[in-house]
Amino acid sequence: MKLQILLFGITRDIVGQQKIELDYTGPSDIESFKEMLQHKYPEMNQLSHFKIAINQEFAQEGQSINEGDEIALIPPVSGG
Amino acid sequence: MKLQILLFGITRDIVGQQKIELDYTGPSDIESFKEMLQHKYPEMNQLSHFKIAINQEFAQEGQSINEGDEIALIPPVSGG
Amino acid sequence: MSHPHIHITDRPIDTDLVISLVALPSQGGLNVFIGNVRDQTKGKAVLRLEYEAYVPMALSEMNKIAQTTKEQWPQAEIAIYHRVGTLKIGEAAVVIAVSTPHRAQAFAACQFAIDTLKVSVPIWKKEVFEDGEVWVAAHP
Amino acid sequence: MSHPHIHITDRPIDTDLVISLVALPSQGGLNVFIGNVRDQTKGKAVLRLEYEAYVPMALSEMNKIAQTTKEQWPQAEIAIYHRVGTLKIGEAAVVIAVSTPHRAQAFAACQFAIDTLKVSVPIWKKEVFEDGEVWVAAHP
Repeated sequence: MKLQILLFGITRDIVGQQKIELDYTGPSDIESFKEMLQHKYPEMNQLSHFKIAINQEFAQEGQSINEGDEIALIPPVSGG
Repeated sequence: MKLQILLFGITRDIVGQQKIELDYTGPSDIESFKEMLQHKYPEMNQLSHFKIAINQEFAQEGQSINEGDEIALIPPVSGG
Repeated sequence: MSHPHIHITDRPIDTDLVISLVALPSQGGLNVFIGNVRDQTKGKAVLRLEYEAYVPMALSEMNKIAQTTKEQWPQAEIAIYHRVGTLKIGEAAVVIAVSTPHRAQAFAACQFAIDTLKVSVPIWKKEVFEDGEVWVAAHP
Repeated sequence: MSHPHIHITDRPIDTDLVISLVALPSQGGLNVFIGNVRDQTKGKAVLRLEYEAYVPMALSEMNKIAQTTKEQWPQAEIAIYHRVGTLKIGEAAVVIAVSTPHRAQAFAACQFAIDTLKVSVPIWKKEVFEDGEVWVAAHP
């Protein structure tokens, strides 16, 4: 499925773009999707952690990604 | 000894003056002094409590009053 | 020794001014407590409050609070302003601002300061109702 | 449902305005947390900070904080303003104001709000030093 992924903070620096388009062919669960990203962008492994947001909500364990979802990478937050 | 006593809040209302002069002839410890006031102004007994300040400090148990001290009655505080 | 940021005033308190006194570039966390005059007590409408202080002793006790705060939180900066006179509903009776390098200490130190002020500083308030007035906390 | 007093802005935050949003006549206690940009991190001089937000999700998470605060402290009124963009030393990145009828709840609710914001709201800051820049908390 075709996905648009929003990038923030250090993940934007790692990828070098604010937004990427991917044709994702792996399993739709969030864990597999994260592994794909870590493989494609090895620098992600050096972060304290990163989370995925689906449609502006933190993804839950095992949650599926569907075409058309708003996907965002959420590196460790540091607001305040 | 001659004492000037400052009155605040409800103790001023009870006594009806901001400041009184007394010729105090009882024992100089703070407890005896307080008893004299409670006897002279029985409405003081209806307060939650009241304290005595000597020279702008809360009097300690057993502390003595001396002529020339700045004495003040401190009814329950309610600042803030 | 008298603390520079401790005041008793009969004018409205300028919250921004109190905050600015402790807003230093080294201090990342700043906590402010504002005690406002409420419109009712136990369901009874309050018209206004009248505050009075035994000023020199109140300043001395407020100074002790600042000193103790500094002993417990050595990096804390504190400012305490207390109003006296007649206050309308919604006006601030007290403003305490505390800054620290990190936030948890600012909360703890500010709460310590107001909790201590409430029990140790010789200031009294009288609530004025439609049908009478009451010195707060005077009677059991 | 969107909370009326939650904002992300690229302009300096007006602390008095944020306070005024929760200063109601029924609320006697008002607690404010201000998070200011510090001049150094671990002894290294910071020149400025750059904040960015995933705005719609950040607003959604800030709304959840307001809702949870309201569930835990039903009488609390809360306002949360967060700044984004380039901030100078000493400028406020976040201002949270909480009012409650009595003061202890205002402290607890305000502390809950900032503690939760720090872990759940997708906002990031980059510290800019003389010799480089670092996304705060990104790396272990």
